[in-house]
Amino acid sequence: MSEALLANLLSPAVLFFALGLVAALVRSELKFPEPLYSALTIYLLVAIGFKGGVAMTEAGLGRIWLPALAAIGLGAFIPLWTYPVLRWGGRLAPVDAAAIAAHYGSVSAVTFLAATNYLTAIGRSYESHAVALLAVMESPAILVGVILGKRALGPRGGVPVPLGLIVREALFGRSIFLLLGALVVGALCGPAGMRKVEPFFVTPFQGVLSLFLLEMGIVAGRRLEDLRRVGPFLLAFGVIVPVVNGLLGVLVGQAAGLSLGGGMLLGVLAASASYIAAPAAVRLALPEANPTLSLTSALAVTFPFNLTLGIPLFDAWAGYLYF
Amino acid sequence: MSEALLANLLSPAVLFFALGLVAALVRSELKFPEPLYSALTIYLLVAIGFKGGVAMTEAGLGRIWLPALAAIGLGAFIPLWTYPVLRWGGRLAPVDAAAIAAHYGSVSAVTFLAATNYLTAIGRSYESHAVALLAVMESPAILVGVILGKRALGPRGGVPVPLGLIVREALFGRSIFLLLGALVVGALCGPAGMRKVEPFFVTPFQGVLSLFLLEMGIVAGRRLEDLRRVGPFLLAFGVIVPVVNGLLGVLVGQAAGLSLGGGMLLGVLAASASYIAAPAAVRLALPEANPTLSLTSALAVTFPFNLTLGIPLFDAWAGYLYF
Amino acid sequence: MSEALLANLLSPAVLFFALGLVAALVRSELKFPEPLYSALTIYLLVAIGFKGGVAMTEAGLGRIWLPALAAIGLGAFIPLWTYPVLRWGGRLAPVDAAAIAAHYGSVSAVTFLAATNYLTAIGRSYESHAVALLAVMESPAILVGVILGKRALGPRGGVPVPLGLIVREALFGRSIFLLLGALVVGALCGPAGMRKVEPFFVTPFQGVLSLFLLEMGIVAGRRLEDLRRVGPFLLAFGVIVPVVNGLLGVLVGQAAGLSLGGGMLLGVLAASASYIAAPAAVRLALPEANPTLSLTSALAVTFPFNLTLGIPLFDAWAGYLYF
Amino acid sequence: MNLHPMKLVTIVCEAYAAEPVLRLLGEVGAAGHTAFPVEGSGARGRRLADIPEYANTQIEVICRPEVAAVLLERLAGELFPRYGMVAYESDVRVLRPGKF
Amino acid sequence: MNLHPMKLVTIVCEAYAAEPVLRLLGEVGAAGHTAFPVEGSGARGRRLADIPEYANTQIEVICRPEVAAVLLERLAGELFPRYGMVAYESDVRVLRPGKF
Amino acid sequence: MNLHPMKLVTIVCEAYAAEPVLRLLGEVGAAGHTAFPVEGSGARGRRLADIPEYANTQIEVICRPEVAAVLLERLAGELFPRYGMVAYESDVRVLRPGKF
Ligand SMILES: Nc1ncnc2c1ncn2[C@@H]1O[C@H](COP(=O)(O)O)[C@@H](O)[C@H]1O
Ligand SMILES: Nc1ncnc2c1ncn2[C@@H]1O[C@H](COP(=O)(O)O)[C@@H](O)[C@H]1O
Ligand SMILES: Nc1ncnc2c1ncn2[C@@H]1O[C@H](COP(=O)(O)O)[C@@H](O)[C@H]1O
Ligand code: NA
Ligand code: NA
Ligand code: NA
Repeated sequence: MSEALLANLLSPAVLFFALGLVAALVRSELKFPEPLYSALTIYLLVAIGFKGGVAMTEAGLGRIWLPALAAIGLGAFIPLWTYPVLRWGGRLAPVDAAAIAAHYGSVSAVTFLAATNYLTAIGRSYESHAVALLAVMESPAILVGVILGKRALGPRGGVPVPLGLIVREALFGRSIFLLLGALVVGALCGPAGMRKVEPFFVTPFQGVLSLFLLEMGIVAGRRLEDLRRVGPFLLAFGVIVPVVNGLLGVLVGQAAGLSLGGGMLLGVLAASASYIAAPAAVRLALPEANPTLSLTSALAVTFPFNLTLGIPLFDAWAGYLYF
Repeated sequence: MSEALLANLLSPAVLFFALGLVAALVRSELKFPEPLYSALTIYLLVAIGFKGGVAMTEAGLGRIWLPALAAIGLGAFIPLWTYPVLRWGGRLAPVDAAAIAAHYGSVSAVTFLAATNYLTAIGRSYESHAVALLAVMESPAILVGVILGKRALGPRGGVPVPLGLIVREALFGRSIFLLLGALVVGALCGPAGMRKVEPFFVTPFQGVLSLFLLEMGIVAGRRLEDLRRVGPFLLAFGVIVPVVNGLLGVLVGQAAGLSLGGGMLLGVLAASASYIAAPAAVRLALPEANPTLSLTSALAVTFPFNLTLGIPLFDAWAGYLYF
Repeated sequence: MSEALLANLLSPAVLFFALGLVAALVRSELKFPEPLYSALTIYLLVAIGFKGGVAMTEAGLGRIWLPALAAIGLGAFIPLWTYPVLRWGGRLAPVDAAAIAAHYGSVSAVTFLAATNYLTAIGRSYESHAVALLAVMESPAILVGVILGKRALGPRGGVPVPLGLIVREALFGRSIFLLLGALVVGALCGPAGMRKVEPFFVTPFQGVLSLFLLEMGIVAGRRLEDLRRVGPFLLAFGVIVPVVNGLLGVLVGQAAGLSLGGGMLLGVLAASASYIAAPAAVRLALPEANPTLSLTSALAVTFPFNLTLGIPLFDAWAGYLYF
Repeated sequence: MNLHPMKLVTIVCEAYAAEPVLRLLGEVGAAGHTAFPVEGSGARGRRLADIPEYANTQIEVICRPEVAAVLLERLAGELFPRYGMVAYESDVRVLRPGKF
Repeated sequence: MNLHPMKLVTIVCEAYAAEPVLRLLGEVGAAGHTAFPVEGSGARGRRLADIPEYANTQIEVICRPEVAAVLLERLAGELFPRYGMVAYESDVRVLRPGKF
Repeated sequence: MNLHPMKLVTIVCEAYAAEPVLRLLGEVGAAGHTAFPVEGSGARGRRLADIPEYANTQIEVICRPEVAAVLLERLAGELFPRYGMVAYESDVRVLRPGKF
């Protein structure tokens, strides 16, 4: 495994991420304009969704429903076990515990992309339609976390928010919409459509992801100074919980019939924490929660951990389980 | 034709456009930052202009002057016949009728690009230098429309605007300048220059266009709520008039000696309505006109119609005429 | 040489630059949104740095240290000889002379890129790791220029600026950081990393550069009206000094053991004047200097000169010297 | 030149709050607004505009004094407890009072 | 600290109007301006900043009261009938009055 | 509705000056700020926002009158001689005076 680890650490994606961290730490004025961030996000989500959709057409829906159900269940389960840990282990306020649990049950698309990149680099195959798992796993944990938080606030506690708004935010946020939409477009187009757009959506993909990770390094690095606000418990939580969820995810993936590569990807999804979709939905539904806690641990602790150590770890674990 | 229609409707370009419409309709927060819109526009115009210029060098100017004259004449003629229809058929104010007529005589570059995409996909050849027709056809209708409007306002009616400004706007607007400029650059570079920039300007072109049509879907979809402000007459106008102009355009193209693909493209140009160059010039020259009327019908009615149904229709008509 | 000159003038890169100048001169509304400028800059610097880093891994550090030292020395020397010329030849205020000298000793990355483009087009090889010369040559002249200016202002003259800030700005400005960072990333990744990102960072590079030069044409063109503020001396200075520095640079490159292509590149670096890194650092360290003088001559005189005539000139000179 | 006094209410809020603020503007009867993205710092620390979701929005509304009073009151009651936000009022003079 | 009263004139207008407004600023003798893109809503409906051609521009001008008066008068006479636009004036205090 | 008077200090400066201005805000004890990129013209000619390094930044600070006075004084003394810059003060009213 140490070889795979090194290969991952020396990949352009991870090194550019590290460069971004350095830029933020030495306070270089280097920063990406916000529209460039948005453009890269849109490109990456559309490309991965489209590719997954084409793969789904080729594979047939029959092969995806069981893993998809497993992913939904896993997403809903993670906040249920992490909430008590945060609440009583970390002595966090109920609403903060619920918010953080929602973030860790939901997923990070960029971590998923980095994992597929890793698999491509080491030449391991995986179900291309696994991107559907990414899509279905964003929302369940958010809904469970919000319910936990609302219950903790009591019947009249907290700011009232119409349920419809929360569900819409959890289901139709920018990233889910793009991912699911491109998936459907890809499924409708099939391989004939793919041939037309492949030189744009597939060939340069790894390079674009590397550039994006440079930006993610800056974004994460600029939040590193918030680390002292989250305290030692959340730092440990941000590393240990992903490991547990990741190992669990690979197990579930194997049980649901995914291939070695696919199982590893489900592990990565379980391990990853959302820092886009979940913050938006949780901010709307549980404004009483302190966003710095969940965002900083997801973005500045768990994301770098998964990107560097988590991905090869879950891959090694999958290799161990599958043989 | 129904097969070609289906192929068009299931192309990535059209499906991404539909996805953008859906995003706007379900009020997803998905939106492209304005600089990304500009970047995509600049890329598309430069790429198509450059490619057309290289093709012109290869084909020689001799092959383009007659179709170009035909396109200019067609552009100038369209406002002449649509103005009375709008004025007396639609009972629109003279200045509004003139403004709308100008929009429909001018052209939409994105519709043209989608049509070339369609031809590429079905494997039909066309004159690459046909992009010169797009370039020359943007302005004539604007000038004719403005004259019609100014005349209707009477000698001292309306806000006075220096003629020079109007002509400059009609001839040097952002999109015409980019298109014509890149055409000249391509013509000067020739195939040697093309080899250098082909992997950027040609290979990924179809994919970029698909992404751009996602954005166009959002932009058009957000204006759909203005449809009730334009009334049933303009809705019908926005579908019927393009059909008439498109059929006429193919006829003119055939008469001017264009190939089957080229004739179809001239039809598409005639059918398309401008929503960038014409609004800017008309807003300057005829500020009394209500911009919502012309913009909404061009962008939210005619553009989607041409993209989905118009393109295969004019292609079928061209196939019928040429054999 | 006139053939090479023509080939350069008719390359997409130079023609698009000219188109940008025209856009600014006819006051077309064509402009690139600022984030697109930043995105293109980031892409170009990362791509060239990464490529150079990979090449360094392949070539070994042994081949680069002597040319790097030569480049640093050359950069530090240029302000020393141009300062008296500006001060007594041009009768400029001491602080303005120092500021301009700093700009001309430092380098322009885009000019360097255009020169590598030129070499690729004419099929001449060069040390890919020559990009390290670009990286090390940005700062020395800035430091020398600032010292000259501070000395001229006298012990208590001028606004005091902490030395640390100046050094940080000269060493960690946005462009140097990106370039050096990507160089290190490339060196760590080596050819294995290159294979992953080549379709994004290498294949479309020339095309992206052409598009960027269109923008540079607009940016330079919009400053042309400042030319009358700089006066005839600086106009002549902006053409003659680059020629001298360029010829000198090729000589130094040859002496340091660079190949024909590499020597020509060092000439281009010496000839080029900075309009990003130097303005930022000089503005900080010598706020008393008039930024219009240095910026306008670097951006609106020297940059276009090098791009069009300088590059083939230094190449011809290198060809003459090396045989 | 006949200038008429109006109030300008300026609201700086996190991006997630923009939609509820705009909805509130409709409810209190403001006739228009102007908005643009900004970055800033305040009680909740630095808000960098590097990601759209984490940016701030500045919203400016010209309105009659009675509308401004209701708007500020409801902002304070309904949105201040929920979002990172600053709001302030100042005096301006406009030409066409009927427009607001 | 010696602060001097000046007027701040703020103009929010559709993008097409930016050029004529800037020309007008030159004619009435304003010494400078600041501008940035915004989106907004008003009598002419929502103006989304999704396409540069359809966006709004906000222009802010600090000037002496007599310049502000002429500027507003000419805006109202020459540009209000033609473009979607809002303009208002407020009081500010500056340090270097000679600059404006 | 209890509104409390505060000062709004607005600073428009070249991009290079943004960092020193923000540092100064910290030193004089301003509790927050809002910033965004703008383009403009003034004594130093036109500043086009086509390149980030050549753009302007507008910085807005709500603060107590005594902080505003110190801020303006130090701006005039330390930064006006060095950077292209405009600063002005105006009166605003806020809801939660403790915040500033
Ligand atoms: N004193 C201030 N002056 C100007 N803007 C402020 C000030 N305080 C806060 N803001 C803005 O309001 C946003 C939210 O403030 P807060 O809730 O205090 O973090 C900040 O990110 C700033 O953009
Ligand atoms: N009451 C208002 N407050 C702030 N901005 C406004 C207001 N009314 C209009 N605007 C701005 O001025 C632009 C043009 O206004 P209108 O011509 O009324 O559509 C709008 O798009 C807004 O950006
Ligand atoms: N009279 C003015 N009104 C509004 N903004 C101004 C004015 N004068 C200068 N500015 C802004 O301040 C910047 C620097 O001004 P200056 O140092 O005079 O060139 C300009 O680029 C404008 O953005
Ligand atoms: Na997870
Ligand atoms: Na037409
Ligand atoms: Na130099």
